[in-house]
Amino acid sequence: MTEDETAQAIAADPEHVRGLLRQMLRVRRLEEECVELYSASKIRGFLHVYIGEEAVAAGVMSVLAADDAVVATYREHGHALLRGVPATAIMAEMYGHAEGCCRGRGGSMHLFDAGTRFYGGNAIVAGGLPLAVGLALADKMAGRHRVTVCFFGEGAVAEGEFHESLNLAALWDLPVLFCCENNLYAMGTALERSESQTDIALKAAVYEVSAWAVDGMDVLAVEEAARRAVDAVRGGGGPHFLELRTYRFRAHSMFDPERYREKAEVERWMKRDPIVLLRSALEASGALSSDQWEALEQEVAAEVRDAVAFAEAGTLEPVEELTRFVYSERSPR
Amino acid sequence: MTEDETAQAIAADPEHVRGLLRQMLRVRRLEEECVELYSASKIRGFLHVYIGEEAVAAGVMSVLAADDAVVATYREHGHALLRGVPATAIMAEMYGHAEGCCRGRGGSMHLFDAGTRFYGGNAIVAGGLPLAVGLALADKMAGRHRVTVCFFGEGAVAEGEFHESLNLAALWDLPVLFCCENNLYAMGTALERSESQTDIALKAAVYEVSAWAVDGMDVLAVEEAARRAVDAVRGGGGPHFLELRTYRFRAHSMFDPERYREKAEVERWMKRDPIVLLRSALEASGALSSDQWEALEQEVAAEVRDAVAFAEAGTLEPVEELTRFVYSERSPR
Amino acid sequence: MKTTYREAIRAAIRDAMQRDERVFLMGEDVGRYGGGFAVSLGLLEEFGPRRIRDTPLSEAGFVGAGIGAALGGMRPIVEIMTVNFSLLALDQIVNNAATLLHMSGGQFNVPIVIRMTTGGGRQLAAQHSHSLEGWIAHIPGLRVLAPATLEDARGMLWTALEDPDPVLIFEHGSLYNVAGELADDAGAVDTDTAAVRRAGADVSLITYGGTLPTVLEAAEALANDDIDAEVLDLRTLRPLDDDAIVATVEKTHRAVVIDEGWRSGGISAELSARITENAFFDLDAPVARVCSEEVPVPYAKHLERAALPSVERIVAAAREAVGARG
Amino acid sequence: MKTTYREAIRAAIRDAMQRDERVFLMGEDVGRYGGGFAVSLGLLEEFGPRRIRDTPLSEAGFVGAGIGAALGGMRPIVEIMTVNFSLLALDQIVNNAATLLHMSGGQFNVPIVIRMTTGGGRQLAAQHSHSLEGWIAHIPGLRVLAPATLEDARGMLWTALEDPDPVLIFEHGSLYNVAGELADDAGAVDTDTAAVRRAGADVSLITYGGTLPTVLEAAEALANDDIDAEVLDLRTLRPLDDDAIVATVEKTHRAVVIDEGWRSGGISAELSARITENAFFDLDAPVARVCSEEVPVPYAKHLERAALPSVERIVAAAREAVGARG
Ligand SMILES: Cc1ncc(C[n+]2csc(CCOP(=O)(O)OP(=O)(O)O)c2C)c(N)n1
Ligand SMILES: Cc1ncc(C[n+]2csc(CCOP(=O)(O)OP(=O)(O)O)c2C)c(N)n1
Ligand SMILES: [Mg+2]
Ligand SMILES: [Mg+2]
Repeated sequence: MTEDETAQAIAADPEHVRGLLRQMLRVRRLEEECVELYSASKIRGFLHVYIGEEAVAAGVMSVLAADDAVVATYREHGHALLRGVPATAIMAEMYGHAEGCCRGRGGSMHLFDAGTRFYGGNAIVAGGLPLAVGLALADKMAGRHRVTVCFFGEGAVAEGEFHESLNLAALWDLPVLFCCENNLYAMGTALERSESQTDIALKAAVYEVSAWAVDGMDVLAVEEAARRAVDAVRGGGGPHFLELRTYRFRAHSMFDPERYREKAEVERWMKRDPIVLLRSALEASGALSSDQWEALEQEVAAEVRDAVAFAEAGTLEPVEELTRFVYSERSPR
Repeated sequence: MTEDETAQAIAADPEHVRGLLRQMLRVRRLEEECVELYSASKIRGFLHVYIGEEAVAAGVMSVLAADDAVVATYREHGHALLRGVPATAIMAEMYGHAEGCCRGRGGSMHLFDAGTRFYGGNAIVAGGLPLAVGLALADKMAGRHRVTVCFFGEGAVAEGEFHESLNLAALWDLPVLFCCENNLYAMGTALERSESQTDIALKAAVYEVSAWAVDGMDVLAVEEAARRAVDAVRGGGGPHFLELRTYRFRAHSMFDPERYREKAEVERWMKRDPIVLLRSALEASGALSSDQWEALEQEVAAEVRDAVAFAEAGTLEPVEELTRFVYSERSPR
Repeated sequence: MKTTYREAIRAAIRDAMQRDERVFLMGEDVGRYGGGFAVSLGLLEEFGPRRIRDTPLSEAGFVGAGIGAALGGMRPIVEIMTVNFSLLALDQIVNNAATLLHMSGGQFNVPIVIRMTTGGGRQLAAQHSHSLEGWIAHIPGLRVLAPATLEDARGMLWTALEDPDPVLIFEHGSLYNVAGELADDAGAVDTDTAAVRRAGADVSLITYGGTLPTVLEAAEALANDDIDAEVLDLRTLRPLDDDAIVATVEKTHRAVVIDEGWRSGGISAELSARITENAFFDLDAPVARVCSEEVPVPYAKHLERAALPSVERIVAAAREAVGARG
Repeated sequence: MKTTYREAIRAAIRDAMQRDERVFLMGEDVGRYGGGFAVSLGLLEEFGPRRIRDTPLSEAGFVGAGIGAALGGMRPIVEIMTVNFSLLALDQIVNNAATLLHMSGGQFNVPIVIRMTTGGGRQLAAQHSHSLEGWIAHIPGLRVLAPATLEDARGMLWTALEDPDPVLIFEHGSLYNVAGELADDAGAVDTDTAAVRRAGADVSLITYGGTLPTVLEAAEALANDDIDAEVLDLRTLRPLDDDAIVATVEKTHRAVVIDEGWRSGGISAELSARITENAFFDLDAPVARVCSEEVPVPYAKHLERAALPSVERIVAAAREAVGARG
């Protein structure tokens, strides 16, 4: 969005825009805490944080209805949080505690929540796309006007499951919104070393899916695009595809020494920090005082603190419960 | 090709064009015999014939060099024959005899021949594409200027392995020619019920692979397109893709009652029988007398007769050899 | 009512579609073509393309979509044309269908039914003759069924659709044309227990699915030799009915396990191991296995026949078991 | 020379690359990233992007391309980052790599080596903790290796690359950091035989790969109890070294098989079945199995620990075997 457009959007509804800032900040601070907790060995396994990409989840989640569905990847803390999963349940899950949203069985990569129709937390790259297609198929067959949103990285685009999913969704005209978080790297593999066609939106468009690219560092742009897309999908316009151009500021995971990219590149992108950008715009518009910012920071810090306290106070699932949930308890067997 | 272009091509080299007619006829008569033999229970398993599509294999094989490689599908008798596998070895294989090109282990769907670099005979739809990519990779890494040609049906385009293969070939600029035999049906599934994007060449082009569609019933058009593509690939122009628009005149396999298409459609396409078209053009140009045609028919009939006689006289691989070729005999074990 | 295995499955699908609006069938060529093995013939005309959905060739995609549809409240029956192509969908089956309930701490169950044709014996060669049902039964979170009779062909689908968790049904290609009598009111069958298909005292022949007719034939041949074989049809490959397995072994003290999968690491190995663990001191002879030879199934008829379990090999194994000291 | 398992594999790759121009390494992030588990760190710099090829995320595609390259005369080492993603490539492995030689009547062998990380124990949860090497060893046409020691990490790759047929090498994730002494001239090792890692007289503990350290620890614990356990490291999961397996059982008359795969239909079942078949009358107790619990591996540390084979469970099983009447 241009500066003018941003200023207009702020003027039109400063409260709403501050809300978006707040959402991004919630993710940022939660993720920063996760990194700390990983270093302190409180969180284990693989940990992938979303720092730098917050505008994507914040913008998209903002336009969803309560009964829409969300499918995400292993880099999904932010998606879960902004979809409405309590930070407490998320944090307890990463602690492996019974109070976690998956009772400690899923961990960082597998957050699930039935209440908000948050279908994970999928750690197989592109593995969530067919699920999203099926969720949308169920809605379409049942005549429900719900939308299923599927987040995935640009690395997933090379996988066969991506291809099969886009074709099915388009062929059957399903109510699904594909959100490709193009952060330019799949672990250490740069987009141009993984795709012969680096214009991802074009790639999607060839399936006859409406697709366009969006500045993924500009939460207002993301929100606007998402609104347009979600409205179209909900209105029966078939699958849509957003390529959200973003960047991860941190390493891929806690094991990544980041040999594959230049510090200068990271720094360049950090200048486009979505939180800094929006905060500056709000301040420039006079819609965010330093007191307001402080209050926001403190509110968010309290939420994170509470989440950690909740997780710390959590309990272990009894070992006798190990094989629970391999099969359903209401199974007729 | 226009009538004029066809006439010119015939005038330029009538011998060569008669040769193409001969090649198509060899496939046609061999396939007709296969159908008979299937009904007589001499051939078993699945049998997929190529009747109606002969121009594709004839046109493409015509421009290959002896050390190029070919990968095909379960509908590959014609490809094997025109690549140079003797009809005798093909027929004996379908009889399940030790004299068959795979000693009876492969059957109709799995013809292989090391001498002509014919790498099968793959019965998993799209399963051959990654192999072709790898064969081309080997050539490129070794600095050899060979071409790998991969045939597959339009049904394969929906498979993930198609997508992954095109991307790899384009990304690594490999010397492979993809030949999509678009006969409009994958078993009973019409193209528009399997692909949201029915323009297959367009679909391929998005991978940055040079791709174009060709009239697959016009062997001269196929040959010209294949020559252009093969020359480009051999010259280091990277992967190319031909969509060959054709039609199968017969059922998908011997088990197919053809409920999914109209007789009228089949008849319409049969008017474009590639053999009839080329024969008429040759006759119209005065380049094929009825004696010449008769002689051709007899020569081909003799080849088929010899193949059947060879197969009939074949022997069974001793049962003691059952587990041979599970592992190589030169294995150091 | 006179019917066939194929028709019994078709009747089961029709029945499920009529009973429950959430049920639909999806797979390659299930509609206009009538099904790769003609199982769904006529269903498109009856139920329309919304509920009888032809899919593109994309096994991972449509199996995954079936899992998603199940998560979304539907009761999909997904047909994979044959087990050979299920290899393309194993990521979705193993990493998603089998794990979601557990990973989500009990929140998301996956009520999908996946049907597929399995087995060899029809000269379809290496890529079209796999028997992988016993192998796939290794995966926790799945239920794996192998109907061998008309009753089970008719009844297992119903039970499977009532299961809140993923169920895989393997239909052996050689059974579709098997004809026989089926009760007019045949309906759901339990899928928890194995069934004794022939009672006997001297040796237990344990099998399932497409091999059951061969094993019954072998039992008859053994009867001519005064060897009284009991034939146990496992019916469900995961979870196995341990009680029935132990019961037959405690009765006969000798067991031969027969399946069409490759020997090493096949389900016969599991049965042998369990019998050893649960009835070791009842055994008068080591548990024997009759499986497929460890070779990609060849096309030539005589080679294929030699590769698969046969009456002769079963009889020989049973004779040896009975002849063993004990 | 002091080295680690990771470094030993890296040295083996480097060595192969230097020895044979046809060898190259391909897989996700093997180059610029340095390998998902840092095995190939530095190799890109040494050999360049032509021979150290980063691939897109497309397991079926690049494994299939590896098979094709092998057909084309190369000697590819294909790295699948972890066994969990190999499910996406099983069609290529099972339907192509394992069948081409046979289907072609001996014309086309496939000299590919596919390496991957396997196993759990690092709190990576259900989709990242599979132990499927024993399961994949079901497939004829493949050779399956599981190096457990520095010598084998260093030496098996060489032997695998000389094999004209497809070889899968499974590296347990928990082994990469294991450090120890390796001879400076360590080189190719045979891949046909199992190895006794600890001689003993009372009970045979049979295992491989990532579980070997745990089993050796259990053997020490048993020694404190005056139970003298023999530890057999299978090394190769297909084909199994029957002679070594029978030899140890004939010596101790009791066997416990330990592997990290799920119990039902895992490779321990195969071992149990074979021992029963080949040494039944030598057994003084039923063969016991210690495997993973049949559950998608959970994230929480205490649950994961309870799911995987542990020293305590191995010791208990061995004690019970020794205590059994016989
Ligand atoms: C099928 C599969 N292959 C490999 C991996 C290992 N892996 C985990 S994340 C990742 C990179 C994915 O990149 P991208 O899709 O761009 O998402 P990002 O991490 O950038 O958000 C890889 C290779 C995996 N999880 N699944
Ligand atoms: C992966 C896979 N799925 C399903 C099948 C069953 N099948 C065999 S041929 C075929 C149709 C293929 O159509 P197309 O690719 O257009 O080739 P054509 O037969 O028209 O030449 C199908 C579905 C298969 N062999 N492989
Ligand atoms: Mg990325
Ligand atoms: Mg077709």
